[in-house]
Amino acid sequence: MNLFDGNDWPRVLLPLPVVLPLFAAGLTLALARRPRAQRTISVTALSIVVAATIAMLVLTDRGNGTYSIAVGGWPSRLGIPLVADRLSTLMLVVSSVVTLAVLLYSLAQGVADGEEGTPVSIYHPTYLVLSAGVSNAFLSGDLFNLYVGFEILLAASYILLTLGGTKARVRAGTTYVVVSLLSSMVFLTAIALVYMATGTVNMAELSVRLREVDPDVQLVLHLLLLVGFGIKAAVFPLSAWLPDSYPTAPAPVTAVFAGLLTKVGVYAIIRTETLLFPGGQAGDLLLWVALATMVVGILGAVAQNDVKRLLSFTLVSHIGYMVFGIALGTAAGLSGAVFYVAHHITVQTTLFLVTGLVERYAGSTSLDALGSLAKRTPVLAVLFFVPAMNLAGIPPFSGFLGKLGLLQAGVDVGTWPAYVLVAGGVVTSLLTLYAIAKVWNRAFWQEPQEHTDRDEVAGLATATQIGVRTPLGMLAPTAALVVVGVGITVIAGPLFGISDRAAQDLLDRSPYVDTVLQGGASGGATEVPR
Amino acid sequence: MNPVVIALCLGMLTVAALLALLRVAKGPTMLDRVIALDVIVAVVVIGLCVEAAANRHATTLPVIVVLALVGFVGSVSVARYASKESDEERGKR
Amino acid sequence: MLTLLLVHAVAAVFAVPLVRWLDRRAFTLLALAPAATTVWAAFQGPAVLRGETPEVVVPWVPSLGAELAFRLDPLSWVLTLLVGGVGALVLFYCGSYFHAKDPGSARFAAVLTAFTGAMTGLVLADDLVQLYVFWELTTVFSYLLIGYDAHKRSARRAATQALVVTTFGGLAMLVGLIVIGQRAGTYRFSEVLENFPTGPAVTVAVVLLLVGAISKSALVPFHFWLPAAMAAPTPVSAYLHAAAMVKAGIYLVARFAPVGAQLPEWQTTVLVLGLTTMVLGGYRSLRQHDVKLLLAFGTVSQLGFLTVLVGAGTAAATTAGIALLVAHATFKSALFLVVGIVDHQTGTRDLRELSGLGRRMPLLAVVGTVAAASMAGVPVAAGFVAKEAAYAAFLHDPVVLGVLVLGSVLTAAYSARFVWGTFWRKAGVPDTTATPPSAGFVAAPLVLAAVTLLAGPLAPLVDRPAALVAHDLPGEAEHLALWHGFSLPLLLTVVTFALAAVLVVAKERVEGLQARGPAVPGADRGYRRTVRAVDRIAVEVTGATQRGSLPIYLASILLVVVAVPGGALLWTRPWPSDVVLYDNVGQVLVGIVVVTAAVLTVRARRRLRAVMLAGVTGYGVTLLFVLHAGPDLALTQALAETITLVVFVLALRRLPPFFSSRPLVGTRWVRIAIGVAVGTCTSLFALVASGARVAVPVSIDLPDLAYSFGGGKNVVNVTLVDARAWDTMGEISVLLVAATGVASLVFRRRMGSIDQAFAAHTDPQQQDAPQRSRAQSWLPAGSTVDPERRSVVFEVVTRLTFHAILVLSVYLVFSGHNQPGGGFAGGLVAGLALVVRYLAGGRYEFNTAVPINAGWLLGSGLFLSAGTGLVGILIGQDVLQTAIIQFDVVLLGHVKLVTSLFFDVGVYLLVVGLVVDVIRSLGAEVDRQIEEEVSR
Amino acid sequence: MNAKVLSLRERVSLPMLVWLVVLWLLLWGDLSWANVLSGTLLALLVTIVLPLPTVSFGVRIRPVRIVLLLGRFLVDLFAASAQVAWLAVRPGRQPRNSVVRVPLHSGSDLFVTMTAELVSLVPGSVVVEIGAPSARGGQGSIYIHALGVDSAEGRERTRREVLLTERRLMRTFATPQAYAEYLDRCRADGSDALCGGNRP
Amino acid sequence: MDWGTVGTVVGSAALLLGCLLTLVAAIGLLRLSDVLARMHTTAKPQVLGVVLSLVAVAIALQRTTDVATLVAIAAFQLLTVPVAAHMVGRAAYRTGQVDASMLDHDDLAEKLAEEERSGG
Amino acid sequence: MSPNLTLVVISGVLVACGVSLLLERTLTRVIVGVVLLGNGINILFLVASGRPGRAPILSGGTTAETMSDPLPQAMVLTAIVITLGMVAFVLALAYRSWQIDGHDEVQDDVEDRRIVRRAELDETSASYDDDTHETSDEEGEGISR
Ligand code: NA
Ligand code: NA
Repeated sequence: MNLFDGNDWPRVLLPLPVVLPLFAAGLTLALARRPRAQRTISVTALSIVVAATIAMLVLTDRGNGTYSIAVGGWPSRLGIPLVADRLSTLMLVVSSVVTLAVLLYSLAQGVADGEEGTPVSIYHPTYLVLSAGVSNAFLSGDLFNLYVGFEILLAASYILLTLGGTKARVRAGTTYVVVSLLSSMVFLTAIALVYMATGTVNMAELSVRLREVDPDVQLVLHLLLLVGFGIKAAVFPLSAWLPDSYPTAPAPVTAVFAGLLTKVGVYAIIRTETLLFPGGQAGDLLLWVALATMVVGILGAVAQNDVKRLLSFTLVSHIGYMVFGIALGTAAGLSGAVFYVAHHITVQTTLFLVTGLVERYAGSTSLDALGSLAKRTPVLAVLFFVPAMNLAGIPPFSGFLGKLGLLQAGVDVGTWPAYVLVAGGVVTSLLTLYAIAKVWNRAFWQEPQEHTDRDEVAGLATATQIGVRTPLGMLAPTAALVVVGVGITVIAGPLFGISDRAAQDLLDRSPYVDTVLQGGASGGATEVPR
Repeated sequence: MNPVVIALCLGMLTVAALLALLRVAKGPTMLDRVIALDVIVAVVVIGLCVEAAANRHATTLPVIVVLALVGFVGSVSVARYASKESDEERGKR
Repeated sequence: MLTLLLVHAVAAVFAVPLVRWLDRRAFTLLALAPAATTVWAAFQGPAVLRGETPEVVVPWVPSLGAELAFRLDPLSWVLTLLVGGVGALVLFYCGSYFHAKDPGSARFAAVLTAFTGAMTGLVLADDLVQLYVFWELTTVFSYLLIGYDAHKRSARRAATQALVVTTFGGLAMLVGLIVIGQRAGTYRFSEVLENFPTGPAVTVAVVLLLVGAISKSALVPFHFWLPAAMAAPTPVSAYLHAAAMVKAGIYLVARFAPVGAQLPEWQTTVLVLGLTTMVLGGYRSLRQHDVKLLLAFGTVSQLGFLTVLVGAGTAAATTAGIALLVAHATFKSALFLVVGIVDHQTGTRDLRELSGLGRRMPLLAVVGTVAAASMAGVPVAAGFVAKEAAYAAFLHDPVVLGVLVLGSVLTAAYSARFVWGTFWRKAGVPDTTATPPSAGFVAAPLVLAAVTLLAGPLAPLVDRPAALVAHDLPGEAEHLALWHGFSLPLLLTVVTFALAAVLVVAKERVEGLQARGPAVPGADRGYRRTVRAVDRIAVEVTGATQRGSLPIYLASILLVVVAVPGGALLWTRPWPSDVVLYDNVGQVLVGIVVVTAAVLTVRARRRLRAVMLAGVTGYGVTLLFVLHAGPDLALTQALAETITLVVFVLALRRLPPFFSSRPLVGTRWVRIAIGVAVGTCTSLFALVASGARVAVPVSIDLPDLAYSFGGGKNVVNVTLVDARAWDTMGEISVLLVAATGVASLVFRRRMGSIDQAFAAHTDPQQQDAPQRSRAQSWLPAGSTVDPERRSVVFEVVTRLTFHAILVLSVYLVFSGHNQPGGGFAGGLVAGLALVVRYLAGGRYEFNTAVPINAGWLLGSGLFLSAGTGLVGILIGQDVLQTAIIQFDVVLLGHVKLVTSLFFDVGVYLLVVGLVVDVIRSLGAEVDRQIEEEVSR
Repeated sequence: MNAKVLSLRERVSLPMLVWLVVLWLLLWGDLSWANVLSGTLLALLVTIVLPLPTVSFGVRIRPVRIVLLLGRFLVDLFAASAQVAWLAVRPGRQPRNSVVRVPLHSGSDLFVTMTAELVSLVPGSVVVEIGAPSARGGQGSIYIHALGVDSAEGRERTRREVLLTERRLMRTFATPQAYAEYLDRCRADGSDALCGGNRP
Repeated sequence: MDWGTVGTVVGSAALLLGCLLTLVAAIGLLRLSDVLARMHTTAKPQVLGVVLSLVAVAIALQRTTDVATLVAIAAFQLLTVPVAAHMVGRAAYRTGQVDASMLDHDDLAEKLAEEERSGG
Repeated sequence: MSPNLTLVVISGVLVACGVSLLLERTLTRVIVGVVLLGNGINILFLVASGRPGRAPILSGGTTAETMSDPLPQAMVLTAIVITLGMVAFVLALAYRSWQIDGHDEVQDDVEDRRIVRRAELDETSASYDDDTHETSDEEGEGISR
């Protein structure tokens, strides 16, 4: 039968990004002893997912912008609706592409380093489950199922973070796991409270019912949800866990975490602010949170002496940009935020992958141990410089465009807090450049110097042989991601078009609500004339 | 069933549970605790019986079945790994 | 015009291979790119001079107003010529400047070419965003160019300094541009300028633009980066720091002058900073010994001069500005190139060491002198014409005029100092030995010198575009020409030279004076202080916020919970109208026990004690579930609680029985305080939330559909395996992952062994397991347990109950759809059966009991559950849609099969897999590790 | 050991199958062909997939005696419960106890187990150790912790009761020749006064 | 009085007795001196107490289905409780957690001592 | 819907106790804390499901109106199972960290402590190359090609 006749495609495509990876995960685990089979299965599965998500994005954007199905053909208010709108599909595309690239990278690394620290038979299923969890979070139209989605990706991330069970990873893993457990608890509490007040966890239904709830109670629920998501998105003061957790993991793991996981939190915040609690009661609060996140984060980066950690701090800092856009609450702001998310996922992942290559090459990521890489390995130098400048918001890269959009939105709003945020954003951008330049100076230009006080650096340096050739299998996906990052600049026009339309849909919630509430009962998707 | 009877039963069970709980807390040895835990499980089972008898429904029978199994496994697993404990260890809370 | 940029881009990309291939000769080839620009501009000349403005617009990001819009108006035309021409010459010059096989030269060539491209784009930009794009690009490229000698600390630092300072200005400018763009409703340069918005915001924006301009053009107080940037190779200085990049600021000022000059803020900023810079630069320049630095400070001075001229916003001043722009670009580049040659041939730039070069390289000396003369404003050279015009433009303003004269005096003086210092023979200094440069090497400066010399007599050529630029500016500009007759400007020129002569003659005394004179406050030191301060603040803030302690992180999160939602609650106090004390007395009684147990748990100092007390709360909660009519909950809770207890016992058996004693009792009270606060908040939240219930729960429609659509009587179970099967699928994948995680942590050897965790029944030691034989074995491997732990009673009972428990577990799965039970409960019960086997017979017994691979169980479980979803899709149903199949069978009667059962079976398998995995890891493998350590 | 893989014949044992099917029926609570069939299939499945070594139970069922046994057991249960309850709540000094060794004569794990079970079920006595009979060929013995037994005659009484329990069990379940062997052991042990009596 | 009332009365009695036994057990658990002594008391609620309350439930429900299940539960209890008691008691003895001062006489001690001598 | 005070209080206490255990350094305590928290939150869902009715099983004339709200029950079931998995994993983590350094106390982050120390000593960051006190390039010394 034709999977794509008329509006039947959502029935097929929407579940795919979740079901297929899980299916593959089961398969790969059952085949724990056949690494090659595992490799084939997971690569195939994720490739199909990439194709599916791209198709979804195109069909959604070309079509009526929002599609929904209810799992098991139940009425969506009783069952669990999966919703594809421009926002979620865009997120899905970016995340699936990044996930695939990182998988390829990690496979190459595994091959090169003889499965160093990445036990394959665990790695594949876990990684697949992670990607399923991320997709689920983006697709779910049900608050409790969103929680489940979070749990899926978190559980997987716990395992990936502690792979190999070395001292450092167990320590970092513990911090990460416990904080995440707490955040889940907060989220779960919020869900219970929401159900108390409304008697539903269906997000579309909620956006209708919450309006009738006593505004004071609304505020409490609203803020509690924001706290829960804020931890995941790592906004100040809920962000301190992140830089302690990510850097110790294997490079590809760090990369995919840095790129994706926090963004899922940001995504949830967007939904909270637009679908569940429109009207921005928390707008001003978020503005200041955004400022604090940007500034404290980037100051943290300036103070660091290790590339991975430094990047982790820039990660936190730049979450601030997205929150800034959300907090503005205008179409322009949201659009900028959405675009920035897409940009940041790609670039942050790329940078961590490159750092992984650097670590493989030089045996360390400490600025004291690194040096004159520009001379020793020009390829890595270029691969680092481009995304680094992109991150620092140097034009014409996507980072600049995202920032431009956000600043324009801020100036449009024109209130004094907005201008303060604009200033903060500019300062952050300058300090980011400064931090990046620091890395470039010390790691790529300056000669490496002897540092006796850095014992663990020495340990690292001896861990892997220095100056090893970077296998093409790792180089290619990284380069590909660099190109994608630059490519965003080229296709920025249409991309911003999508994010603009996404922002529009988010602000007038009717497309989402109507589609979901009318959908499902018959199974399949239902058109809502716009 | 007569509410007075139910009230009496519940009262006795509660006191029993609290006393057993005290033993779980005091120990001194792991085995004392596991014994006390067994009593608590028994209290739960009997409590379920009281509830079932009072409301004349069988929905909780599976729960009772399982709990009957549970007490056994719990205490055996602790007994299996019981280790020699010095007296001053027992002293501590 | 886009093509020009593409040419540069391509050239830049291919520069590296080209240099690898042709070595230095490649530069000549690359020079063609800017040369092409020049030629193209030259051909556009007539049109432009006719007042046409060729345009090209390529859309880019419409929603940001960002597009590639190029526009060639007179100002752009002039600058394009300069940028292209000088660029071409410098690139050509590089061919001789770099030593053969210089490893860095390839990178350098690429970046320099890219830079010329960026510069061209900058001066052609007709879109504010695009302007900023190329502006920043020039910054980045200059960073790379200045840092050419990356191994030198001074080079790295200068590069960073230039980067940070100019980016700072650039970002300020960006904000300015955005404000203007948003207010004007367009980012098209020409349109913005036509109807320029007004208002305080715009005023601020204009000032921000100036910040960008002066930082880029190294005006006070940002001037310091330019001299430091002299660490760059001389061609860079000649191009970036004389002709091109530093002119970007001037260009911006010139662009906005027509609108900006209306604002007093603009006027003051431009005049004050410009004049200060002009004087300060000249003053500094006079005391330099490094001739390159002398030129650098000279440049600073001239940039100040230029700013004043193009920023004044009068026709006359602007005309003069254009003239000086051209003049300066030509003579200063020439001079830098000359210094480059000198340096290249002699190896020094210190005028105290240089002597008698004039005789050794006469051609070079001539070139240098001519260029210097133009700089000094000696008649017939371009510099002269420009200065005359400048004087003329400010006749109405004696103060400015006076300062201009002073600046020009200094200029003339350091020009002289340059010529003297570089080429003259000095008393007591031995003649510098040096080989004369090749003709090709001198060619570039020669051309530039020629241009600067001829531009004087041919001034009218420059006059036309200048006039066009100044066209609709206030005031009258007299035409640029060599000779205006005897006029005040001419007189001033004479004065200028007279004073300059004095300075030159009395140079020793002047130097002495400067040495004793007040050291001008070092803006550079200010910059460093700032950077250091930023770093310190960063350390302080990070040290304060990033404590690295998990408890602190958790505490801060919890405090946020208390402060933010809790604060909001206490602020608004939407207490519920009424509450129920309890639904039945049971809740209260159980509550007492649970609460007591919970409190005791907190006080526990023994691991297992805490665990058991927590277990008590768990069983209490089981009862609460029953009292709330949730048999499925109670069932699962009881089982989960027990499995948890077993896992605790297994995992903790090796850990010390006591928690390590607490360091601080004080922090303990803090912990408890936070706990109480959070607990209270939670309760209050619950009160207000349920008080605010607005509608009947959606689940009111669930039961009927559960039977009609889901085909089951147990609504909860139907919800789990059908209506919300999506949740369940996710949740079992969580279990799967958790199981793999446990294995990966306990089987800490390499992958192979973790596979064993899943493969496990082929335990290598299985065969050589200890044998303590008995006549009759009740359990296959019972005989492997040491008698200490062995009990025949236990074995016999296990033997009798094992299969029974399994039957029970299966029963729970199948009855689950209509009664309490289901996949989870069933799986956990089966798990308990296996636990019993393990406890009774040890790890060998367990491995014989479970000949199946845990990974296989887990995997196939998820495979089955997710598979049912996929199948659903493929056969044209909704994902995880349930079918109810009913049929009659002889003897068996009516059979009703609900397909969601398969899903539940998947769940069952997976849960069993989890238990197997846990026992195999925390049970069997840990046993093995213990035995290993004992045997060691 | 798993080294030797059990054959299908070894895996399936009739009494076990019956017991499982009965349980299955008990659980479902209605006796239908469907249940019998599914129960049998399930029983076969679990016993074949997760096998346990077959053991010769060597028992014979005597319904009447079973009833008697149960009755006797209940009486003991109530009586002992009352005793222990009194010990537990009575004011004043703590009861003193003994660990008593009782030699058994059944010569089979199953009967030892049953004895131990019955003894343990009755409050006031817990089996703390079992000298397994077939361990050293010779006859086995169980060690009982008796609550509130603080005299030689008390201990004697305990032994007596345990031996009586064993005897009742043997009478109820033992096959004739197993019973005969049992009696021989008793005589050998010289405690046939307890075990005595003629064959069932 | 009819069978229904008889049932109710018997059932109530059974329940009360079961609960009482449990209470007594808990008291003993708290009062008695050492592990084994305490264990004796706990055998009761689990056996007699539970069985009694199961009887009560059976009387209350009176459906063969449920009665069957209850019988199964009782059987399971009778089978497993002694094992648990035995395992715990034995562990208590083996790990020297028995208060020797409360032992009037100990046959097992001699056996173990002899095992020691035979170097077991 | 009027909330059940008893349940609310119970869950509050459980959360309070869970939290104060969560804030401990010993991983085992943390896990126990998580267990308590989990139980507390599950009770919140009971509160959310309103007054108890009959078991949500369509037999013996039980109807949608007379039964307890089944939806929260389903959610709690999911939550219970997820918590179970997480506890198992974190216990393995505790075991592993005991294997590594003999206890299950959560250590502080080394890099962070370094920076904290620098902050206390008022030092600059390790990656900052300090040139504030050197002779400035203003006068051009130290410039060479
Ligand atoms: Na400090
Ligand atoms: Na300080």
